[in-house]
Amino acid sequence: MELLLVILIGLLYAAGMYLLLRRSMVKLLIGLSMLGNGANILIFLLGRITKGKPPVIDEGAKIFADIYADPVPQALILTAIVISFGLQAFAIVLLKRVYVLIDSDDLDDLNTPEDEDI
Amino acid sequence: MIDNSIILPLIVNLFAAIIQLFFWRKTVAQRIISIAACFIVMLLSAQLVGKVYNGDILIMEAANWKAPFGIVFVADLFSSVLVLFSSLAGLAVSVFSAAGIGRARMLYGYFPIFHFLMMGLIGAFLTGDIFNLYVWFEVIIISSFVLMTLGGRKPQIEGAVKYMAMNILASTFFLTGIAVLYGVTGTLNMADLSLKVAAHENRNLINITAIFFIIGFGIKSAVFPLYFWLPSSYHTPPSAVVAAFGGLLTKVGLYALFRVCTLIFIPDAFMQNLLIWLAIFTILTGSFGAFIKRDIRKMFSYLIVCHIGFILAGLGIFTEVALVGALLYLFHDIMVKTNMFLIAGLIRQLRGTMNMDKLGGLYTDYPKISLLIAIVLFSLVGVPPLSGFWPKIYLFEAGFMSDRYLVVGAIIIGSFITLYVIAKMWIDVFWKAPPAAADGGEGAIVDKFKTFPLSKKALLVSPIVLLAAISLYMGLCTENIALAAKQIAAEMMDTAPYVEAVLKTH
Amino acid sequence: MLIAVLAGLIGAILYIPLGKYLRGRLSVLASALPLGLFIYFCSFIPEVSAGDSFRTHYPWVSSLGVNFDFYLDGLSLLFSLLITGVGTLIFLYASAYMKGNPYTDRFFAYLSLFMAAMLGVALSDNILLLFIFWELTSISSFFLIGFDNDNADSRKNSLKALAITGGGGFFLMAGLILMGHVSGSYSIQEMISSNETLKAHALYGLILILIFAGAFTKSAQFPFHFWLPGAMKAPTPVSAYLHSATMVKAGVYLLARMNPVLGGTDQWTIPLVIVGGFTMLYAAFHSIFRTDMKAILAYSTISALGILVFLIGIGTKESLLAASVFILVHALYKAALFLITGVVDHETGTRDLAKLSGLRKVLFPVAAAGLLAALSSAGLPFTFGFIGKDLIYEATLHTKGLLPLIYTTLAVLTNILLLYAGFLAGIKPFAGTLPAQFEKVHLPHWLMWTPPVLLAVMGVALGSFPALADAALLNPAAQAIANTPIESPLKIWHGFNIVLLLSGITLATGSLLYFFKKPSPAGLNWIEGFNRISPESIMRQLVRYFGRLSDWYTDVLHNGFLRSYLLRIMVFSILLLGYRILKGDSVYISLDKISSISFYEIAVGIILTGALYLTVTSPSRLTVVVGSGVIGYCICLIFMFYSAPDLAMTQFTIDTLTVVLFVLVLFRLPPFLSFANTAVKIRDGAVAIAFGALIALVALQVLNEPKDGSISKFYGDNAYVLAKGKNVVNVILVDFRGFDTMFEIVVLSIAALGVFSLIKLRLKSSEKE
Amino acid sequence: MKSIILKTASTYLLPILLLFSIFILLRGHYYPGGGFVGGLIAAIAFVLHGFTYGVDGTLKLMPFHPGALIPIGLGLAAMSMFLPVFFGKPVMSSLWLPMPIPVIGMIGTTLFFDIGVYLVVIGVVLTILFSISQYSENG
Repeated sequence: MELLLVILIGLLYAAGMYLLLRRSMVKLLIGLSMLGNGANILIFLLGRITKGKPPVIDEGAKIFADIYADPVPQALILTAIVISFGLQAFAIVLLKRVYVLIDSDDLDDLNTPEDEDI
Repeated sequence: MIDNSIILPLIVNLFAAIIQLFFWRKTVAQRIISIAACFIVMLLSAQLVGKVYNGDILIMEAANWKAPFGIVFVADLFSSVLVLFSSLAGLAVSVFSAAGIGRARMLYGYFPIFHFLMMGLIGAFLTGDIFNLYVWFEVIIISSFVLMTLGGRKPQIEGAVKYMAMNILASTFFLTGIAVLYGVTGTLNMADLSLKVAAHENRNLINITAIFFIIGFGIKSAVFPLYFWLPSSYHTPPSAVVAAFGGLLTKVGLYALFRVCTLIFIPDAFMQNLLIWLAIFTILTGSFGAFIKRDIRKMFSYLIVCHIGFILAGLGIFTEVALVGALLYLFHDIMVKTNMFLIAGLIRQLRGTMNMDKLGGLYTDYPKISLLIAIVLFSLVGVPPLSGFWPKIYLFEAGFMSDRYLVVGAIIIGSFITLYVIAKMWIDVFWKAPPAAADGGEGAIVDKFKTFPLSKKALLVSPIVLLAAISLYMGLCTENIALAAKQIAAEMMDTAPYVEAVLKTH
Repeated sequence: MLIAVLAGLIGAILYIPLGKYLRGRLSVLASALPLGLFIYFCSFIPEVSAGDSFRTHYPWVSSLGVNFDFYLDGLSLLFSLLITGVGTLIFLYASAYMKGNPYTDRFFAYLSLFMAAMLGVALSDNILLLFIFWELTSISSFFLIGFDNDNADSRKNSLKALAITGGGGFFLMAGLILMGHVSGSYSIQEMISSNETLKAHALYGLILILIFAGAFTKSAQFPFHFWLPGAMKAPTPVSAYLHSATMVKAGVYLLARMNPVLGGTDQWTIPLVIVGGFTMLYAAFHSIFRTDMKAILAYSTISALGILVFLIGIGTKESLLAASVFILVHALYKAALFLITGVVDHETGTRDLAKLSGLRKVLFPVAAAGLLAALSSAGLPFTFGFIGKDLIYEATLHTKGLLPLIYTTLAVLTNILLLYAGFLAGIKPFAGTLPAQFEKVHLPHWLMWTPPVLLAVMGVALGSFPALADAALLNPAAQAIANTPIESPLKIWHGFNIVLLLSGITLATGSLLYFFKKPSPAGLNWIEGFNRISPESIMRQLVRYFGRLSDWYTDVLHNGFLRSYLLRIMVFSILLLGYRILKGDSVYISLDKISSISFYEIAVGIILTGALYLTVTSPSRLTVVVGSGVIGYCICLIFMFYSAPDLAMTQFTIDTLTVVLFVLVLFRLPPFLSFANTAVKIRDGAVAIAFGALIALVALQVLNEPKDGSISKFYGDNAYVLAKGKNVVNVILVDFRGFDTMFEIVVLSIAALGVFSLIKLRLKSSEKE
Repeated sequence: MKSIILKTASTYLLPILLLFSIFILLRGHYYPGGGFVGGLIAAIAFVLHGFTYGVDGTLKLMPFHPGALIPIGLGLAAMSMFLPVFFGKPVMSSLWLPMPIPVIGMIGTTLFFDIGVYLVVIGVVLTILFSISQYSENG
């Protein structure tokens, strides 16, 4: 299964990078979120994966009796997901604003002429 | 040594921001709170520097969990001095903003977000945990996005999109690096990482991991060829905002680079060469760009890139002398770059434009302010004995000591171009008669400054005076700063005390 | 001595608040400062002439070895007296010359600053301290040349001067630091004792190049000489002071200072002799075609500087004595000539020699001073110039092999031309008939004409009684340059010898030239025809090319397109990562630690891949968004399979919200346009796949490593016992690593504020700040 | 779309989902859940309501703008982070009441922290979504 995840991570990164190189801002944003997803699964995978043993201590027990999934990567990913949601939300609204300003989401249209007094 | 008060500068900023959120539409209250908070933070960080000046390393274990299990905050001299310099810059920006930022922006949360930004910076300097550093970087990024877009003008949005895309990419690299690092070592505490990485057998994998961090932090510190976001965006938001950015944002990237490269991934020959070449190209790229730009802030942006190269060169040479030079330049740069953009803002307040072709005559109209600005400009150039001069001595010396003549050459070129463009700017902005006055009437420069009330004038000028005074102090009394830099450099070359203090292994 | 040096600096600062009281008549008081310093330095003459030297030490940046270490010997004393003595006269002169200028206070502030800096250069023993003052002279010169800041030429020339001298300064700085690095000390006196190590060092050549770069730019040697004629845009007292008597001699001073440290080798001698020799003839030749009095003086100054460099290059005792004498000679007559020019300019409003004549009738004392100064410059007997010239000829003659012939010819030719130039400036305006337009010209305020008269008279006095200065001042100076005792009294009369013959030839030829060649616009035009190939225009061309290069470079790199920036970042990281991975000794992929795979996992993988494909290729915005949503849900499933229920829940809700947000924003946007052509897509695809593959490779490498689980074990063991929670992930989030969470919600809050303001806030177009 | 069934459903759904979200919040320390997910669920409850009644209709339900929850939540979290300092402990140390409370279990500063997170998340999500949908509705 690790191999499948490795492939998926590679694909997510590749797709993210490819989307970043498009002219459309929508694709740019999706690309960034693909990269974020890729990084999250990478953390998940490299923290080593465990099937079916959530890091929740059993009723009545005080410590883990059995092998359990590493909780640290999960906490990290949770933080990373939330943070990237914040950024993503802001970026999406930025997209809205871009659209209002230039009537398209083509990033090339957004460029300001060099000599314009800003 | 445990000292829970090291986190106070951060807490004060956090609470200042939260309280300001409660005063959502009360701009006067926000201004007062902001200036007061910045002042308190400055005092607290000065006190912090005082505590660690004798070589102590103070730690605070968040939530009372020992390192490496909990998040630990570490105040060594490096981070404390940076906290102090950022809080000084923060104070200046805050005072300037009180008069220099339009009311509309204040009504939409300018000040709270500014304090979140300051908090992020201080947090990034103080944290001893690599993932926590990532969180701080995200705080910095999101608050800088918001500050950058606040107002929503088209150029702002354009700059923000580029800034956003590249900085999120940087965060992705950073996060990827953390993933690999955690996978390899199973820890996130930087002191612990220092030990585990040093002991790790698969050097190849460690080297690869280092690349992720170098690229991630390289983007943030605007290193060639990753610097593009900086000249794309720094000329767009209000000057007070860019002052905070220009002085601090790239510097926190550099801080992280220094921290990671001295604590975790000690540069090998390849990495040193890489950093040095990057530094050389960064210097050249910045110089070329600054040479041709006619908008003050665009020119300053490229100068930032150029001078980032100086600092990076010091890291690349990686001897104690070189690090001293790089650190001194870093400190100098924080003060002077912040001030430069404040000056740009002041010029806009005075004249309504930042295009050097349209400016002129400031020397005739405001001789004293002009001379004040001249001090700042020439300390940027590194005219001796102002603050930009001293670091170069160390850098040159270090370059010669390790036979890196190309770096010295690049620094000479960079300094020369800086001298040239700054002198040219001085001539065009201050000496030259304003062009509109010459051809009469049409597009004549409106001088709003004279009509401002005295308090507003004071708010606009005093931060520049403050920072200029600090620059002067750094130039004329370099001894104190240089001793601190030497101590920091020694701590960087020998990180054992840091590790011991954090992990309490002694 | 520290106070003496800093006095000017303090004076300059005091001008800022007090300057307004010193405008007008009272500005004459400003000259008290240089006068006091002059007297102070005079008090050192007895001891120094007895061979003593003075040292002081005040700590400053001790950690860098930069302290206020001053050292006063003959050479320093000579310069200090020049600086303060000429300074006094200039200050006096300027107080009258600048009368009526509203910015007199600034003028004197810059002038005091300059004086302090120049004294610092002359007195510093520490080379870095010397450099600090060196740069300050450049800066004060910049402000003084551009003093008349409304004039475009002033501005341009001040920039030119700063660029050349400042640029040279950076090289000098590198050279000095390199010297310090090689010799292990920044003290000149200590370096003298270790000069053999320096000269034998492999970096000696580099040191020389860097030091020469500094000295030649400052002292206006070919091909860097052109800033000096431009610097004549400064008010005349400034030209007299900075650009002839003192600042430009800083380069000469440096070479003289360094002579005992670095001198005596071929690498030292040959460049100096060649550059100095060429400069002196080249500039002298140029001077004779000018019609502007200041331009003549500027070129003859360059020539004189060339002579000095040349003499230091020769490096014999005689030549060094000649150099120290000539420094004084030149300062006296050249400052006088400049001041005279100032008077003429001030009173007649022109400096054009074609228009000026007969002014002796209205400006008699000035004319007399001009005559004396011109004669001194010509080197007539009983003027100081005579002694100076004799010494030069003696120095050139007493060299070895074929050199005397070449050197002497050069020197004679130069002197002939200089004589002519001196006559032009000192005699020509006053000779002949007085044109009607100048009849109303009258003598200026006495403060303006007495300084040149004084300087000119001093030239004659020293020429007649050289004993006044030789043992007291000039021998010690030469001794300091040569670092060996020199005691040779200056004589007016050497008897009939070849030197006298040469002097005669010089005088005769020069005078003939003066009578036959009149300054004319035609000559000026002719010489200006060569401007195309002059170093100045070559340099200007270079700057232009550099501008174009910068333009091109910046445009190519920073072309405004986000995707090309991103592409470069990616390519760079692929190259770096790829290099590191390939260079590494072991890239191995072992699959023995891989766990088994089940059907539903494969299914998720396939769905995810399909959604990815759709997202990447679809031309419709909505499909892309939905695709990304599906990807998010698939990831959510992966989290579910692998024991991360919290993650799954969060991913699910966040993914839903993101899609909702996207849809809210997108539903008014038109469908996609297909932007990129196939080649671009293939290129981007290749880059993206390469990147993805590298990441996958790295991930596989990491999976081979053993896992260190000590940290997570600690969490598992203590989550309930100490932190009282059973969901370890949540305990980590709110307790172990609660700080992350705290500031993660800060991030969210900021984002919300940002969204709010982005949507609600609208600025008027005038609101930029 | 705005059928009576949907309206009725979402009217009742809102309190139910809110209760559920509080449940998720409180159990977070023991089982999957927590302030973050709880906040998201609560926010989704309001969003669903907003879909049927329009954003303005939902806003009318609230005594103040949801954005005000942000500083309140942040303040709560920050206070619970900072409170231990008054007890001489490092920032963020958890303090616990000596006795467990029925249903909820142990009460400590971490719970307040989690509630802060919960409030911030509701505030943030609602601010973002409501601003943008108002903007879209009004052009």
